[in-house]
Amino acid sequence: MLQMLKGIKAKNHLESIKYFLRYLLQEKRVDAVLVPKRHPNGRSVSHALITDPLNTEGSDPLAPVQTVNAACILKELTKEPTDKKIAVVLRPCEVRAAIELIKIKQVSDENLYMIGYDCPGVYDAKEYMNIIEKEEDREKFTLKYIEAFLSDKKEEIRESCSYCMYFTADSADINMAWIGLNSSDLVIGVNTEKGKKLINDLETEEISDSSRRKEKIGMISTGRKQIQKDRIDNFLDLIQPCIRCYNCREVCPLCYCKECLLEPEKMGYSSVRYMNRAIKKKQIKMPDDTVLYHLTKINHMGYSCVSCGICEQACPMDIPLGMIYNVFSRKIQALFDYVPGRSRDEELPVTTFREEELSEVEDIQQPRGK
Amino acid sequence: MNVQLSSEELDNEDIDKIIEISGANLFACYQCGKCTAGCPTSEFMDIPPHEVIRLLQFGQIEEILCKNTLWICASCITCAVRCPKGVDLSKIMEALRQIFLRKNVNYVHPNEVPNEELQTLPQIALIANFRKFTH
Amino acid sequence: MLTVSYMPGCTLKTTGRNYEDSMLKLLYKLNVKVEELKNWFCCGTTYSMASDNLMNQLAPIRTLLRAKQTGRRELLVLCSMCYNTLRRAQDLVLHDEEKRNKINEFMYLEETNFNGDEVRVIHLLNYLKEFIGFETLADGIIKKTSDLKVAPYYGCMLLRPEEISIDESSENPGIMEELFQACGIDNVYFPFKTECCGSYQTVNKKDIVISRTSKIINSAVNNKADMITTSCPLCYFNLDSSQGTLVDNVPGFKTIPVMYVSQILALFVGIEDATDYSMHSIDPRPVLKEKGLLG
Amino acid sequence: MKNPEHMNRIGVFVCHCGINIASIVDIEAVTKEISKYPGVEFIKDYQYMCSEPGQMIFKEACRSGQIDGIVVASCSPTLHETTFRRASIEAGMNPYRVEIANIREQCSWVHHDEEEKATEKAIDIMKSVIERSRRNESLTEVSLQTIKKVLVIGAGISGMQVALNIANSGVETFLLDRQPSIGGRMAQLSETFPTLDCSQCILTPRMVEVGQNKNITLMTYSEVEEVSGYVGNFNVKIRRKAAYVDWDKCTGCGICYQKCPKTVPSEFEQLIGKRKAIYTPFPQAVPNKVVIDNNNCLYFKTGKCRLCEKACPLGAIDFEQKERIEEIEVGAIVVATGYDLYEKEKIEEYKMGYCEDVLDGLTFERLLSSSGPTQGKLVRPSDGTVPKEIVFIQCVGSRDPDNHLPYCSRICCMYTAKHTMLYKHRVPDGQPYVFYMDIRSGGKNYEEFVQRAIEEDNVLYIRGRVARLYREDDKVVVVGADTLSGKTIVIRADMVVLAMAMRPSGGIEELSKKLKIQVDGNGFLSEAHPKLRPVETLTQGVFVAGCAQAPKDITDTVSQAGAAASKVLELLSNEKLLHDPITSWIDEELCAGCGQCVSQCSYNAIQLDEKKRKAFINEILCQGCGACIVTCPSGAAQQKNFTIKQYYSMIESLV
Repeated sequence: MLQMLKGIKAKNHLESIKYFLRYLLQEKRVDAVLVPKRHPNGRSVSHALITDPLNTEGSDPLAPVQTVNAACILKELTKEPTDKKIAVVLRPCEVRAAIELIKIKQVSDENLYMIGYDCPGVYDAKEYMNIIEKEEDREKFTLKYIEAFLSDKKEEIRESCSYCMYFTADSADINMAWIGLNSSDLVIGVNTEKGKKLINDLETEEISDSSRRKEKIGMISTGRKQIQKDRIDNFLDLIQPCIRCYNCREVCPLCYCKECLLEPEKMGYSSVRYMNRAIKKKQIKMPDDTVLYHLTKINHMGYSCVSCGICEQACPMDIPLGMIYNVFSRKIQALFDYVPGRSRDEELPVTTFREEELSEVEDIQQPRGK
Repeated sequence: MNVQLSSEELDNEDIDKIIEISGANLFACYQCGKCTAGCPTSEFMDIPPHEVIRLLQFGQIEEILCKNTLWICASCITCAVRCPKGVDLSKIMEALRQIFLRKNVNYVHPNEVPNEELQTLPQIALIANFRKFTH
Repeated sequence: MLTVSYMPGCTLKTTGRNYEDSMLKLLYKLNVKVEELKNWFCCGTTYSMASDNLMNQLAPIRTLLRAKQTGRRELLVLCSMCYNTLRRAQDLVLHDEEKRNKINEFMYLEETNFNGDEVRVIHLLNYLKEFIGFETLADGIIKKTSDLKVAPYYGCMLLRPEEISIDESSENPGIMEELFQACGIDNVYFPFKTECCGSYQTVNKKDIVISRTSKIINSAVNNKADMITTSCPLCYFNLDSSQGTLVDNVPGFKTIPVMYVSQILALFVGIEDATDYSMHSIDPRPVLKEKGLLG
Repeated sequence: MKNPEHMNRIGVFVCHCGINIASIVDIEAVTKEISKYPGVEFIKDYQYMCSEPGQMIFKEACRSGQIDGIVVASCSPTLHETTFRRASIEAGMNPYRVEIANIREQCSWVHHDEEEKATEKAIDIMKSVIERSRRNESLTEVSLQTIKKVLVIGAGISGMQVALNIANSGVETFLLDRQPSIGGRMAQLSETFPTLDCSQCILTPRMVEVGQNKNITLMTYSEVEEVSGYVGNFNVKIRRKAAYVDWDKCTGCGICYQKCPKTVPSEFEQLIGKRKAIYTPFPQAVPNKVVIDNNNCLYFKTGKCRLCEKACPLGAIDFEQKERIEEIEVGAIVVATGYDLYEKEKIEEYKMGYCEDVLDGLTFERLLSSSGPTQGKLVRPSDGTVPKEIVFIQCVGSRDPDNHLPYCSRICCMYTAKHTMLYKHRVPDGQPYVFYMDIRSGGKNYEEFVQRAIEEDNVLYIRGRVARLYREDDKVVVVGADTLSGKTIVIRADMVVLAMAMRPSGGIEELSKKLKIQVDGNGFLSEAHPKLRPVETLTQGVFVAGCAQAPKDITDTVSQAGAAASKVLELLSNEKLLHDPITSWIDEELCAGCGQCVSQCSYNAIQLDEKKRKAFINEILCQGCGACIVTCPSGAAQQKNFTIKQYYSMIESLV
C-alpha cells in the first residue's frame, strides 16, 4: 500500500527525494545517507556518503546512468560492524543484489535502511557522457528524462534496462514511487518493519487509488517481456571476442569470492603443463579458459543474478553479457521458482532441499513398474 | 478341467486388451478376497469376483466369458474402493463386457423387454442396462 | 437471492417427478432460483469405464459445456446417476490431458473447450449444506414435534469411487444424518445405507434386485425406521417397487415407505402439495399422518 | 624429467589378480608404459598382490626408502585399500601415501571383450591415480576420547535388554522412558507365543534386575529434549516431567491412590480398565513410584482436593514440582522406542460394526491377562457375557498399500493363533474363527504352534479378508470371504478382535531429527545396512533395537537388543576413537564467510564465525562426504588428499 508523506512538498520528484533525505539526517533518524550525487563539474554522478544534511544538495539518484552497482559499495560499507545507521538510496537492481548479498553474509543490513525507487532505466555510461556533454542544464536533464519516460517517448536506454522486469523496488525497506502517479509529492511504500520505524511518527496519507500505477506498470512489463530473449544459439560465437580482462567479474555485485577459483595459479598450471598439453593435443588455445570462465561464472552466480547489466557495460569488447546472463539465469531461477532479491526470507536454492525435490530423486531411484 | 499353463498361454492378447481397456494392474492382486466379501451380488455369480482376476492371471479369458459373473456385476464399485492393492475390479468387469459385446453381440435384447415393463421402469434403469449389456 | 444452474436428467421428468417437484418447491421457499439448463443432454446414466472409448464421455462433457456457458460456477444435480457420470467425466478430463485434448478436438463445433475445472457439479445435499446451510434450513422447519424416524439411504453413485464422493468417506457418509439432525428429524442406525440396491439389473434380473432390496429394507425396519429416504431415482424405484413382490413372496415381510430427501424436507417446512402420492407403490400417507406430517 | 614442486618417487605395483586382470589387460605393456611415466621410480607386477608373498614385495619396497608414494593397480579400493595401507604401516610408511588404481572392476571386468582398449584404459587409470598420489600428504588419524556411558531411549523389553547387557559389562547406562514405569508393551501382554508362558512372569524379574542394577540409572517419565555432540561425546538434554511427587520419598505404598477420588480410564489397560489420577501404571511398576496426571487431578482442575497429600505418610506429594532439564554425557545412544498400534478408527469399512466388543489385539491381551481388568475372565466388555462366537481378523491396516500401510506387521499371525488358543482354554465350548491371507510362521516352533491351534483347538481358519462389519442386535456381523471355497462368509459374532497393524511409536520422527538419524517411508528407523549393519544407524554412535526399526516379535527383539549392546560395547571398548583423517578443511585466506557450506553439511560439522566471516570444520564430525567442497564457489573448502589441484592433474593426465 502506498502512502503520501504529507510534510514534504516539492516542485518535482528529485526535489522531494532530496527533501526526504535531508529530513532523515536533520531528524537524526540516520547518521549518514549513501546516494548518487552529481560531480562538481556536473558531468557524471557517483555515490557519496553524506552526514551533513546540507550536503544532500546535488543528490541525483534518478540520473539515467549507473557507474557501479551500489550493492558493491555496501559490501565495503558493512565489512566491519559499526553502530552508525545508514540510509542507502538504491536502484531496484541494487536492492535485489544487496538482498542476495545479505543472504550470503557479504553485506550486513543490521544498520542499513534500504530506500529504493522506481527506476526509469539508464543509458550506457559512455553514451550518457556524450549526451550530457551537450546539455546546458545538466540538473534538469534528469527531470527531462523522467518526463520523457512518463510520456512513453522511446529513449535509447541500455539494452539490459530495456527488458528489466523489476523496475520498482518492492523489496526495499522503503520504496519511493512515481510511475503512474500524478503528484510530485513524495509517495512511498513501506515494505518492512524497519521501513516503518524509519518514518514512524511522520504524517502520511494513504493513496487509495493506485489503479493507474498498476496499469502503467503492467503496460511497461508486457512491453518488456516481449523484448526478452528466450534462448541463445550462438554462445561460443558471442564470447569469442573475450580478452579475459575479467572486468565483468570485477564489477559484478554478486561475485564475492576473495580470490577467483579461475585464477590460473589455482588451476595448478605450470609452464611445463601448458607445454605438455600442447604437445599431446597438437595445439591449445591461449588464453585457454574463456569458455570455462564464462560457464563457471554463470554456474556460480546464475541463481542470484539480478540482471543489472553492469557487466555488459564494463565489457571492452561489447560482448552482450547482460543478455547472456539474463537468459541463462532466468532459466536457472525458474527451475527453483526463485527470484533473487524478491524476499529476504527466501533461501538460496542451492542451500536448501525441498521435500518435493526429494521425491523427484526417489522417483528416479525407484521406477514404478508393473 | 485342468488348466494347462505355459508362457504362451499367459502372454495373451486378450489379457493385454483387458489391461488396456481397464487400466487396471491385474498382477497386483494377491487374492485376499475382499472384493468377493464385499460384493453385493456375488451370491448370484457363477464364479466369485476374485476368481475372475485369478483366471485372468492365468490367461483364461474364455473361461470367464462363459460365466455369468460379468453380467451380474452392478458396477457399484464397492470392490474398487476397498481393494488393498488398488486393483479396480469394476473396470476389469467393464472391460470383460466390452470384449464380449464388441464382437457385435448383445447380452440383453431391448426388443425383448416386455412392454408393460418399459412403461414402468425408469429411463435410467433402461439406458444403463442397455449401455452395459448391448453393443 | 441465489441462482443456480440445474441439470435434471431424464428420469426426474417421469418416474422421478416427485423428486424434482419437491426440490423445486423447497428451493423456491428457500429463496433459490433454479435455472434449468436450456440444452442438456442425457448423461448416459452410467459412467463408461472403458478407457479406450471416449464416445460415451461426449454427452456429459457437452452438458458441462452448456453449464460453463451460463457463466455460473455450480451445476446442481439431483439424480445420483447424473452426479456420478458428470463428476467422473469431469474428473477424467481434468486429470488426463491427452483425453481432454482428444475430446475437445472432436467437439470442434463447440464454441469453447472444457478443461474440467470451470464448473462444479454439485449434488443437492452438498448444495443445501454449503449454499443454504443446515441451520437456515432448520430455521424453516415448522413440524417440530414429529417423531418420524428415517433411515437415510445413500446407495452407490454418490459415494464411489472415493475421489468423486459427495462426502469425505465412501464407507461412512454422514451428510444426510447431519442434515436430519440439524432439522430435528430422527435417523436410525442403518448399516445398509451404502449397500447397492441392484441398480440397472432391475430390467432383466429382478431376482438380484429383490434380494438386495429385501436386505436393505429389513435392516431399516429392524432398526425401527418409519421411512427410507434416498436421493436417487433408481434406488427409489428399486426399493419402492420391489416391496410388492416381497409382500407376496416373503411371509411376515414388513413394508416401509420410501421417499426422496426433498419430499420429506418439503413436508417439514410446511409444503404439503409437493408430492403426487399416487406414484408411490408403498403409500407413505398413513405413516405421515401418524407422525403428524400430513393433515 | 623431474617435477620440482612435488614428491616424485612413486612405486607402482600391478596385480594380475590371477587371470582376472592379466587375461584382459596386457600387464607387460602396462608396466612398460607406466615405468616411463614421470616420477615413477619403481614398478613391479605380481600374480596376487594381496597374498602374503605379494605383500612381502610391497613391504620390502616401502622399507627400501626408495619411494615415498605408492599406487597399487588392482581391484576396487573397498576390497584391499585397507590391506595395503595396513601393510604400509608395518613397513613404516604413512598409509595415506598408498592409493589404489582400480583396474579390475572398472576395467578388466567391464571390458573383457576389448583387450586392447582395456589395456589403454588401465594405463590411463593408473596415470591419473599417480597424478593424484603425487600431491598426497601424510595424514594421521584424528583421535578422540570416548565417554564410557550409554543412553538407551525406551525401556520396553528391547531397551531393558540393551541396558542390562551393557550394564553387566560394567558400563554405566541411562535407561529412559516417557512412561512412569519401564516394561513397555510386553508388560501389557498376557501370555507369549509359542510357549504360552506368562509375559509378566518372565518380564517382571527382568524389570527388577534392571531396577537393581548398579550401573543402570533409570530415567522414567522423561523425554529427550536435545542432542548435541558426536560419537563418543554426545551431550543429551533430558526433560524430566513433573510427577508432582518427590520420588526420593515415595515408596509406592499405594495409600495415595486408594484415597484419590478421581477415576479415569487406564492407558496401560488400553482404556478398558481404570486407574486413579495419582497412579502407577501397574502394580509391578519399576520404579515403584506414583505420578499425578495433572490433566485429570481434581486439584489441578478445580484447585480443591489434595487428599493424596493428606494421605501420604511420607510427605512425598509436591504440587509445586516443576519439570526440569537434566544434562547427561554419553558415548553412545541406543534407540528402542517400540511401537504403537494403527488406529482402528481409520478402518472405515469396519466402523459400522464398532462397539465395545470390537477390540484391537493389545486390548484383547488385557482382557486375557490375569492381572487385567477382568482378572483374566474372558467376557464381553459391553455386557459381561462370555463370547461364544469370536472372530479374529488379521492384517487389519497391514499389507494394504492402497488404503493403509503397505508392510506386513509380522507378529499378528502368531499372536492371533495365541489369542485363539487362550480363548479356547478359557471358553472350551466357544468357536474361534480367523480370517487370514497368508500365515507367516517362520520362527522356531511357530508353524507347529499354529497347527496346534487348528488341529487341537478347532480354530477355523478362513482364507480371505473381511469386507465389512456391522451391528445387528447385540452381535457384530462379520462379512468376509473364503477364497478357497469361493464363498462369502457371514458370521454373527459376539466379539471381534482386530490384529491391527504395527507402526513406530508416536514422536519417533521428532526424536529421529534430534538424533539426526533417518526414518524410512513407513516411519521406522533406518539401519545403516539392511543385512550387514542391521543395528547401526548412519549416524555414528547411534544404534537401534526392537520395533522402532521394524516390526518384530519378542524373540527377535531380544536378539537384536543383544546385537545392539555388543556394537555399543565394541565402540566403547577403545580408549580412544580413531577418525579417518580424510576430512575437509577451510582455506581461511579464501573463505568469504558466505555460509553456504554450513547448510549443506549433513553432519553439522561446519560452523560459521560471523564476526570473522569464516567457516570452520570440526574434523571429528566431518565424514569427508565432500558436499561443502561442491558448494563452495571460492574453492575455500578442500578435502585432504582430494584437493582441487589433485583433481585437475588427474583430469589433465587423461585429456
